[in-house]
Amino acid sequence: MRVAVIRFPGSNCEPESKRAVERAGGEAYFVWHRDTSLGGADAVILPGGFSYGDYLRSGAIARFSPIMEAIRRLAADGGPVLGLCNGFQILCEAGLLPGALRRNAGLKYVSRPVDLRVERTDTPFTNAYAMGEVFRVPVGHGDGRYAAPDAVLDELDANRQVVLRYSGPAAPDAPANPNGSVRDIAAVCNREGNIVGMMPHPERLADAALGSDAGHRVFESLVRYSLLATR
Amino acid sequence: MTHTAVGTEAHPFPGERPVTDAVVREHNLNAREYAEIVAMLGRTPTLTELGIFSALWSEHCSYKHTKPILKTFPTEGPQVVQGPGENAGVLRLPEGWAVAFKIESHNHPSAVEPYQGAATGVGGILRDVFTMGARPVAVLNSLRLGPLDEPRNRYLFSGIVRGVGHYGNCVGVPTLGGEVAFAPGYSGNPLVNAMCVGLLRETDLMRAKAHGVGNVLLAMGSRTGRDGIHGASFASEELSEKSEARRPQVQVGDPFTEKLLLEATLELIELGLTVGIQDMGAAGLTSSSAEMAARGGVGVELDTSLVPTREAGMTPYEIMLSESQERMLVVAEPHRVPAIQAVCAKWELTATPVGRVTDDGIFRIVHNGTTVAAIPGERLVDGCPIYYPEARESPVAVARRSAVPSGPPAADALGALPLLLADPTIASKRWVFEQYDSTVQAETVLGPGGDAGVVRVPGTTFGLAVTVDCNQRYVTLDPYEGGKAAVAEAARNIACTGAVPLGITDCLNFGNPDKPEIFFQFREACRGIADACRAFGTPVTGGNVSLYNESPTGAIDPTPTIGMVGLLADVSHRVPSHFQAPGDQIVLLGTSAGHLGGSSYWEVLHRLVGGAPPPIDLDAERKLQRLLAAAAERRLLRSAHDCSDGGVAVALAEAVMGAPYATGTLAAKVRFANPARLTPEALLYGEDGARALVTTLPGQVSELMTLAAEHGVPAEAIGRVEGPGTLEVHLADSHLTFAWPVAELRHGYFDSIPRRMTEETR
Amino acid sequence: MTWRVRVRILPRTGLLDPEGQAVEQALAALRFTGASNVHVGKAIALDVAAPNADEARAKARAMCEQLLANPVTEDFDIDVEPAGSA
Amino acid sequence: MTWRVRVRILPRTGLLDPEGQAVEQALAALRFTGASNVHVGKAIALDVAAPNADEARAKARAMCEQLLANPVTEDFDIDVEPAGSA
Ligand SMILES: Nc1ncnc2c1ncn2[C@@H]1O[C@H](COP(=O)(O)OP(=O)(O)O)[C@@H](O)[C@H]1O
Ligand SMILES: [Mg+2]
Repeated sequence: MRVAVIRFPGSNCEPESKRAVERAGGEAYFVWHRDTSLGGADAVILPGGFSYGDYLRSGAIARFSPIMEAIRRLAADGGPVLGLCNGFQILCEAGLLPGALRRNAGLKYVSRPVDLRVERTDTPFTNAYAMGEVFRVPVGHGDGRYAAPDAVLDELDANRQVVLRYSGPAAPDAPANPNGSVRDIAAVCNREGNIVGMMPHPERLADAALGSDAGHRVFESLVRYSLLATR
Repeated sequence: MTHTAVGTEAHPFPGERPVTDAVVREHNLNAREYAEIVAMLGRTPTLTELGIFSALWSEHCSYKHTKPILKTFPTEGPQVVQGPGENAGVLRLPEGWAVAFKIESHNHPSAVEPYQGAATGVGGILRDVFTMGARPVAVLNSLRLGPLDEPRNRYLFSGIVRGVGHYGNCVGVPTLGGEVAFAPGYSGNPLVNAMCVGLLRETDLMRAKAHGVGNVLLAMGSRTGRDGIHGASFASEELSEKSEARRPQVQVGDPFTEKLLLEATLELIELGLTVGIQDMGAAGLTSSSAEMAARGGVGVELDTSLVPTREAGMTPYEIMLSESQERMLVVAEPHRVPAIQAVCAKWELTATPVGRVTDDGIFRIVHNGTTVAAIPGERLVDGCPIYYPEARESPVAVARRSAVPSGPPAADALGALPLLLADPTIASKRWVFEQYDSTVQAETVLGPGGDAGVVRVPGTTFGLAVTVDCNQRYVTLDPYEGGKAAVAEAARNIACTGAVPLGITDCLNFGNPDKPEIFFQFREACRGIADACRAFGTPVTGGNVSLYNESPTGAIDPTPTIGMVGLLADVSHRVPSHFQAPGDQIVLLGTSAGHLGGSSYWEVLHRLVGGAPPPIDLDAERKLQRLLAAAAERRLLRSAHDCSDGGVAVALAEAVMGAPYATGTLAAKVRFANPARLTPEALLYGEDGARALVTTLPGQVSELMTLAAEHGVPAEAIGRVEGPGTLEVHLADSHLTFAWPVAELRHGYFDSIPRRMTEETR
Repeated sequence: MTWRVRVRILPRTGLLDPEGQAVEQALAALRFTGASNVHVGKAIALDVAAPNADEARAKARAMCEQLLANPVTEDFDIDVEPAGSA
Repeated sequence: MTWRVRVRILPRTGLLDPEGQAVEQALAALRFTGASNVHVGKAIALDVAAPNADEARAKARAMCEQLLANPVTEDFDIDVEPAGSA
């Protein structure tokens, strides 16, 4: 499994995303946003951070990067694509995922752990979790409120495109949903299920030495998916 | 008639104002300083030169009031790679690693424009660290504000926190800790101190020195604009109505460019393409070029017409003094320039040659072929007169130290705890650190909300513990003991995680040093810091002085903030601050003398900031630090939390309420023998130093007690952690029992600041 | 010729606008009575070179559609006037 | 009577506007030629009850000075028209 981790100017979670893939037994390497080829990647991760400083709207400028064309092609062929935080924002801006990520309802950046309920286990990024299982990883974002017109939301539910929902409460005095996302949506996928975007950061808690590796299975899922796919 | 020194002719830039007495005063230079300048040059300075002197001879750059005292700090030790004098101090770590760290203030800019002021403060300290070749791995912040019932203070607090947060978040450096305190003395003059910690391979250390005659100076990063002109001298005057008029100078931060600058700088250093590099911080191009030249013992010539500017028609004066953010000055051999520019281009930045290293020792500025400034470089940097201000404690301060409460407290010993926990200075700062990314880089072992933050060094099993601390109430009441206490508290916080204190950086925030009572505070606090650092073997590796923190209502409380780093030999030995599970045994380490002078209890319950603060026993502190590290290494500690503001009762409550996002709460049953028959108030809320509250597994209590005895630390097993319910404290001597429902305590503690901040207006 | 173009981008009606709500509440707290229906969005001002106002507007519309506004959540409107007239 | 008030808040000239710069560069990368001097700020739309347009404007100005705009870093301008006319 070769995973391209895209670096946009202002990305900042690419080293830990790469390490998380490697810890799961995959091979990962950086691809600069100006490149036009993914270098033979089987899968792509758009990492977290502040591409272009989040100026204008998070992800709005990055979606025009030259590498996006290659990502579209890989996705159209069914290749797994994961957007984490800013990567999710870019995928929505690029129209590869439905909806948009708007300013948090609390109007502040929010950095804290969240509890996530797994709503789908047949994506390349969640197949190592159990259906309905709840796991805890951090969020860190200012623009994480998932929003979409009602019709789109109904369609998402009908097609089971919601992959993770905030579930909680994270503490007696901290609400489950950290940002006001509609219907507690934390992660969605495209209709085909190969493109997944999530606001939380599983890559930040994928190493037991830090106290928990609850996010590790996102990457384990990807490696496992590739083994199943090639069999 | 004096003679102009050879090579130091300079001409006024066409159209610039002639230098008159009024213009000299406007530049915050006194008659003596101006006379020195005229004597040094042998002529009247040009306006550009006057501006340059004004910046470099400001307190911020010259340390003219404080140098002799700063020299008394211990700066040496086997772990020191780089002591004071560079952009950041550097200490040695295992396996070839080193840590670069530094703290700096951005008080005045934050008073004028809290969001940008705080943001650019973080930007500046990040640059100080990455110019050393270190990758920033943690940011900390120490904030002081006036009480939150004033709308202006809420506005400042909210803007400052957003600014600190946004900048660090965007650059991708976790903010791992900090402190916030509220006191009336900071209304109108908030403090924003930001600390950055970075990691490097010791062999890659880069120093900010220019050498090699003929080498090229390049301006790298953002274009130069008219923002922040005279920031260094602005930082060195009292805030007044006039400061309001200085608003157009506000510097705007661009963390996006900073991130690119960080990556490009580290790449340049890694590829060995530079001779020296320094950020353009306070006094911008002036201080970066002059200080690099002086360190290298060379001259420089800059052509300001080559500096990329944001606006047309900027004068050399403006270009030299601009404090536009996200700029670096690079010194390189001429043949390296294309390679440097290629690295910059990859990171979508520019690097433009703007000058060269010369052999005549002159700091020379030309603009379109006209020499507008020519100053002997070494004397420019080192020639500022040094002042030895008078130091005398004010009678008011002496009286305050012997004050005792009059009248009854606002609540009895039972009611005091919820009041203390809801006091904004003690209450949870979750509202603050929830706005700071604390997990980016995925090396966070202990995040904010405990005693100290801990990050793992990538690819190793060891970690760094980091904290910032200062109890300004103690310093106000007794500057010497307060200075000691600040270092002791920092070391205790580090030790509670299981780490060993390594060294400090300090940010000395005081009022106007020309007032004897202020300079007394400064001198005594520094003496306390120096003594504590000597006792702990934690050298001072650098720091920052911020004087003139005064507003029309007076000086701030003296606030020498201590930033400390410690080494945790194995991150699997880390100790959290909060209780872990029912059944764990609670042990109080250290001696409780029931000292209430200068306590939070007196402040909150009696509205009295008075009395003598607890004397700090440095030997006892040192023993406690050693014990905590040894116990952590033997995995005897399930949790450890130091006793500071609010004494053992607040420490117990904090430990029992749990971590900021603990899903379930715990409770505890505690019994104090109280052989000294302290009053319940003194026992519960007294603030003696050298104490920590720890828990251990039931089977390990005796091993812990033995270890404590070996280390010479008194220890008392006082109770056990229980399932959810009440915190119960029994005093054996008086048969008094206090019970507090933990959920209620937790609510008061976590809700205090958010409740006050719901209304955010200017 | 150069045109001063000003674009106003506001959250699409019907979508939650927490920032607008927060401002509305803050205005009330400051005792500004009679302010309602508050929405907060983005203002963008730029100079556009174009032979006439209509083409400047068309250019600005294309910029909004492709970059400046998000069609899922935002509406925009455009003002054009000769540069230097304001 | 109710007035539709639109406030445009832009960074004060001379101050760095990194967001404006980023948008300007993005427009150029998208081959929108001839766009320059780009600045990004905030747009606020609200209904204000006032007896006449001048008072609505005065009210809006006070709101800007006290809450909506940051006097240190931003300039603002105000449009007023009868509500429902847009
Ligand atoms: N400004 C801040 N930024 C980040 N974290 C903070 C800040 N203020 C407080 N904290 C967190 O809350 C913890 C407790 O703060 P404080 O009560 O000052 O602790 P202590 O007395 O142990 O120094 C700090 O160690 C830190 O982790
Ligand atoms: Mg502590």
